[in-house]
Amino acid sequence: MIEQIFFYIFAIIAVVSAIAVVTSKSPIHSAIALIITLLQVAAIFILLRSPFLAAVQVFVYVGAVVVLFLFAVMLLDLGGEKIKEQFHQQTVLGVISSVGLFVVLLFMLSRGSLTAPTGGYTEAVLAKNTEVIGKVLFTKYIYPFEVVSLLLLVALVGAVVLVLNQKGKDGV
Amino acid sequence: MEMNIGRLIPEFIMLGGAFVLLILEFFIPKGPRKWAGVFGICLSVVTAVVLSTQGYGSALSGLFIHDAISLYFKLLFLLVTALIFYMTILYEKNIENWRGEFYSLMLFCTVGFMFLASSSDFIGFYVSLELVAITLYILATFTREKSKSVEAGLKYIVTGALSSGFLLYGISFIYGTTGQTGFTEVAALVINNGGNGYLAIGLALTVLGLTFKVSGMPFHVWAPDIYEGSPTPITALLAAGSKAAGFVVIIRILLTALGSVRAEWLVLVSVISGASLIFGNLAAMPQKNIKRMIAYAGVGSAGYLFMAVAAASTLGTGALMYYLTTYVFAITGSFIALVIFYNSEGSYTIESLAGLARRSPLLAITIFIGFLSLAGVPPLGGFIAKFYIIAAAVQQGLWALAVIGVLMAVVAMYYFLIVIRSMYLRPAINTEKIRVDNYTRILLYGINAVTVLLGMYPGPLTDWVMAIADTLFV
Amino acid sequence: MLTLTHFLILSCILFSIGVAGVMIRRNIIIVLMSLELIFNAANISLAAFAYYLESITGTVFVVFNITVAAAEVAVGLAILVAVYRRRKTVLVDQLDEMRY
Amino acid sequence: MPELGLIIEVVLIFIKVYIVGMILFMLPLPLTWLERKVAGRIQVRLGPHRVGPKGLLQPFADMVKLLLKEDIIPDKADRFLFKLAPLLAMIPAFAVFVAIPVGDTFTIPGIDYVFKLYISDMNVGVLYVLAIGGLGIYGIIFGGWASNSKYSLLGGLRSAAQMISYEVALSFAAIGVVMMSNSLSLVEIVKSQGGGFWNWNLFYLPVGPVWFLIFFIASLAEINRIPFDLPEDEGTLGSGFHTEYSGMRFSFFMLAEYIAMVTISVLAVVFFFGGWMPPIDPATFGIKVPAQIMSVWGIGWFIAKVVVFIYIFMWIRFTLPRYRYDQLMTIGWKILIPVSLITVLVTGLMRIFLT
Repeated sequence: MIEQIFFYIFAIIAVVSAIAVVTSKSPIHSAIALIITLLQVAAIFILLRSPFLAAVQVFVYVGAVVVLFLFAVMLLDLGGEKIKEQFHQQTVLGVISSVGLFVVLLFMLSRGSLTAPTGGYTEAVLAKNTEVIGKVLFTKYIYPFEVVSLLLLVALVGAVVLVLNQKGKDGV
Repeated sequence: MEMNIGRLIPEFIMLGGAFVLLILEFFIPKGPRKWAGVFGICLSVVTAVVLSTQGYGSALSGLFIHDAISLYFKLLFLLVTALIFYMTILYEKNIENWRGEFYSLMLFCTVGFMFLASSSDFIGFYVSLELVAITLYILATFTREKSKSVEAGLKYIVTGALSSGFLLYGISFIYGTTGQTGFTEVAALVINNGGNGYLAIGLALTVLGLTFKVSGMPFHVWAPDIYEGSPTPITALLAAGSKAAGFVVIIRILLTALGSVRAEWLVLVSVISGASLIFGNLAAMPQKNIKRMIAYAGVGSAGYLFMAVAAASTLGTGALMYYLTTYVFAITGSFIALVIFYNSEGSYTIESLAGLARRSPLLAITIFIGFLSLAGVPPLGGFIAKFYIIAAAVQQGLWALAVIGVLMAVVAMYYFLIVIRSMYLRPAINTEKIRVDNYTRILLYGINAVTVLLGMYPGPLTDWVMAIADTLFV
Repeated sequence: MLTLTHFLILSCILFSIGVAGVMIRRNIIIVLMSLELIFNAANISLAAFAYYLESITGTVFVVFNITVAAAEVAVGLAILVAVYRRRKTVLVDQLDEMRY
Repeated sequence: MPELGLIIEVVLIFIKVYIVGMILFMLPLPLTWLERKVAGRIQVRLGPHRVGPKGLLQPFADMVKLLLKEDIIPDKADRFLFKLAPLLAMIPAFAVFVAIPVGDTFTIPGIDYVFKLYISDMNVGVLYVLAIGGLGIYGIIFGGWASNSKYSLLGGLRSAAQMISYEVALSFAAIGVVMMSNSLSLVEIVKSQGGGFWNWNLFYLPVGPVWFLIFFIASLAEINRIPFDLPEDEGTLGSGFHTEYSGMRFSFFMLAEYIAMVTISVLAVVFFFGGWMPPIDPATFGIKVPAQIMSVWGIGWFIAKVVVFIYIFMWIRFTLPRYRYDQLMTIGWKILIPVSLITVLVTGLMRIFLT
C-alpha cells in the first residue's frame, strides 16, 4: 500500500516533468525538468529493489549527462530568447502520432502476459544486489562490458576530434 | 564459465592496429598519411588470414560465437574495410586539417562490425551496434569544416539515437517475454508466446529499429542527406558495411532468435520490404546527385534484402549473402571511381559526369559495370543475386513481393541508365583526361572482373553461401 | 500491490512523450533530451521485467544502457557544437542545405 | 497494523535526521570563527576578537548581518532559477549525511535496545555519497547562469568543469577504497579497518597512501578550495558564481561550502582513517572494555579526526597560492587520472595475489 502511494507520487512527478521537458521554451528549464524526471526514475529503481541502478542513474545521468547538456546550452548561449522555435504543422501531427503510439502500446500491454519462467534471483538473493550485479558483470557479461569500454574510448576520441579547436581556424 | 579468449584473436589484431594508429597520432604532424591507410589494408588482410584459420565455437561465456555466418560476414567486412581504406588514401587530399584519427576510428568501426557478426546475445548485440553507430556518427561529421558534413552528422545521430531507442525498447519487451537475452535461449522460449502482447511490442519495435540501421522504409529519410554530406569513403562504408552489418544481425535476430514466430513478423517485414522497394526506386529517379541516388537505390536494395529475410529459407538467406557480396563490390568499385573523378572535378552531380567515357574509359566502365550490377542486369553479379531472392520469395509464396521486386528492377535500370547515358552519350564539358595511377588501375580491373565473374560463374560462391545458409535451418 | 503493468504503463508514457518530443521540437538540445527520456523508458521496463522475472539480466542491461546513453550524449553534443560553429543555429529546420 | 518496533525505527530516523540537520545548520558558526582564527594565526594577526570573549560571538554577529541584509535579485536574472540555486547547492550537501556513520551501534543498557549510530547503512553507500555529492554542482551552475552576469556565468562554468573533471579522480579514489575494504557500505568500510591503526586503509601499503593523496587532492578541487578555488578567483572573476548573491541566499552558498568541507573531512576519516575506530584497540591486548564505553570512545575519536582534517583544510587555505586554470586541468586529467588507473591495477593485483 505504502509502496503504491510512493509509486504514484514518483510516476506523476516523472510524467509531468517529462512533459515539461518537451514543452518548455528554454532549454535550461527543459534541463531542470529532465533532472527531476531522471531522479524519479532513480526512485522507481529503488521501488524495483535495485538501489545500485538508482545510484548509477543519479551518478551518471543526473550528475554528468545533464551537466553536459547545461554546458552545451551555456557555452553556446542557447538559453536566452535568441532562438525561437516556430509553431509548425508537424507539431499537431507529432502529438497525434505519439498519442496513437501510446494507445497502440497500451492495447498491446493489455494483451500481454508474463509467461516466462522466473530466474533464481529472488529478493532474498538480491539483498546483496550490488555484489550479484558485479559478479555477473565480470563473468557472464564480460563481452558487452569490454565492448562498452571500447565504445567509451571511441566516444572520447570522437568528442575531442570533433570539438578541438584547430589553431583558431574555427569561429567561436 | 568458459572464456576462450583465443577465439577473439582476429578482433584483437584489428583493435591492436586501431590503438597503434591512435597512439602514433600523438607523435606525427598533422597532414595526409598514406602509410596509415596502407597499414589498415595490410591489417585487414592479416586479420582475414588469421580469421580463416580460426575454428568455430563460442567464447566469453557463450556471448561471442564464431560460426559459418560470422566467418562469411567478417570476411566481407574486412574486404569492405580494405577497399575503403584504399578509397580514403585517394580521398584524403581533399580535406584540409586532415587528422589521422579517421583511420583508427574506421578500424574501430570494423571491429564493431565483427562484434556484431559474432554476437549471440541481445546485450552484446546492442552494445556492438552502438559501438558501430557512435563511430559512424563521428566519422560522418569528421570533415567538420564542411557545413554539409556536420549537418549530415547531426541528422545521423538524432535519427540513429531515435532508432536505437526503439530497438532498445523492443528488446526490453522481448526480454520480458522470455526472461532471456541469448538468441538461442530466446528462440527456445519464444515459441509458445504467439499471441502475447509483450512479444508483439518487442517484435514491432525491434524490427523498426533495425530497419533504420539498414536504411529501409519508413526510416529511410535520413539516408540521402547523410550519404550526401558525409565524406565519400564514409558514404561507401555506410552503404556497404553498415548494410551488411545490419543484415547479419537481422538474420541472427529474426531467423535465429525469433524464427519460430515468423508468423508474427512476416507481415511487418513484407510491408517494409515492399515499401522500401517501391519508394527507394521511385525516389531515386529524379535525383541529380549521384550520392543521393545511390542512397535511394540503397533503400531499394534494403527492400530486396528484407524480401530475402521474409522468405526465411535456405535459398533466401543464401541469396541475401550473395546479394550483399555483389553489392559490396559494385558500391566500392563505383565509389573508388567516383572519388578519383571528384578529385579532379570536385562534384558529384550526374551532369558533371558527362563524357566521362572519353575522359577516362576505365572510370566510366567501372561505374558502368557497378551500376548495372546494382540494377541487376545479366550477366553481372547483381542479376544472379536478385534472381535468387525473387526465386526464394516465389518459393515461399510471397508472390506480391516477387512481382514488386521484378517491376522495381526495371525502374532501377532506368535511373542507372541515366547516369550511364550521361557518361557515354553526352559530350564532355571539360575534355581534360583524368589520370588513374597504376595501383588503382589494377584494383579497378580486379573489382570489375569479380563483378562479371560473380554473374558468369555463380557456382562456387553459390555453393558456399547456400551451405552456410543451410546451417541456419537445420 | 504494485504490479508489472504499473511500471510498464509508466514506461510507455515516458516513451511516447520522448517520441513526441523528438517529432515536435526543433531545438536539437531538447531533441537530445527527449531521446534520453526514451532510453529511460526502456530502462524502466527492463528493470521492471528483471524484478518480476527474478532475473538479473535486465538489471545488467540497464547498467550498459546508461553507459551507452552517456557516450551517445557526449558525441551528440560534440556534433552539436561543431554544427553551431559552422551554421550558428541549433534548429533542425534551419539545417536544410541538402535538398533535392 | 505495523509493528511497534517499526514505528520506533521510523520515529528514531526522523529524530536522527533532525539532529544531524540541526548540527549541520549550526556547524558553520564555530567553523567561521575557527577559520578566521586560524587565518589570523597563520598570517600573524589577531583575527576576530572584539565581539565576545576571544571573538567567540563574531559568527552570531555575521549571521545577524547576513539575515538582515537586503536580498538583491539582479534585474535581468532568471528569478525562478536565481532563488532555486542556493537550495540546490544546499540540499545535496545535507543529503550526503544520511549515509555517514559516526559509530556502529550503541546498545542501551537495561532495555537492550540496539541504537544505530547512523541514519541508514546502504549497501551502495559509497555510490550514494558520490552521486548525491555530485549534485551540488547544479547549485553552482544554475546560480552562475541565473545571475545573468558574465562573471557569474564564467565562474559557474569553471567550477562545473572543475568539479566534473575531479569527480573522476575522486570516484577512482572511492573505487580504491572499495577495493581495499571489499564493500560499498560505509559501515562495512569502517569495520574492515578495525583493530588498530595499522589496519587503516591509509596503511594498506603501498597503495593506501597513494589513494589518500589522490582523494585529498581531488576533494580539495571538488569543494573549490585553495589551491583550486578558481571559481572564486577575485583577480579575474569578481567572486565567481555567487557574485550577484547577497543576504540569505549568499549565506546558503556559504553554508553549502562549509558543509562540503565537513563532508570531505568525514569521508576522508571514514575511507582512510578508520572512522570511529580508535588507533589502538584495547581488544587486541586482551583488555575487555564494555561495548557502550567503546561506542562513546569511538564517537570521540571520530569527531577528533574530523576536526583535525578541518584544521588541515583551513591551514592549506591560508598557506598555498592558487593554481592557474590550465594547470588545474593538467593536474586533474594528466596526472591524477593516469595515476589512479595505475593504482587501480596495482590494488587489484594485490587483492588477487595477497588475499
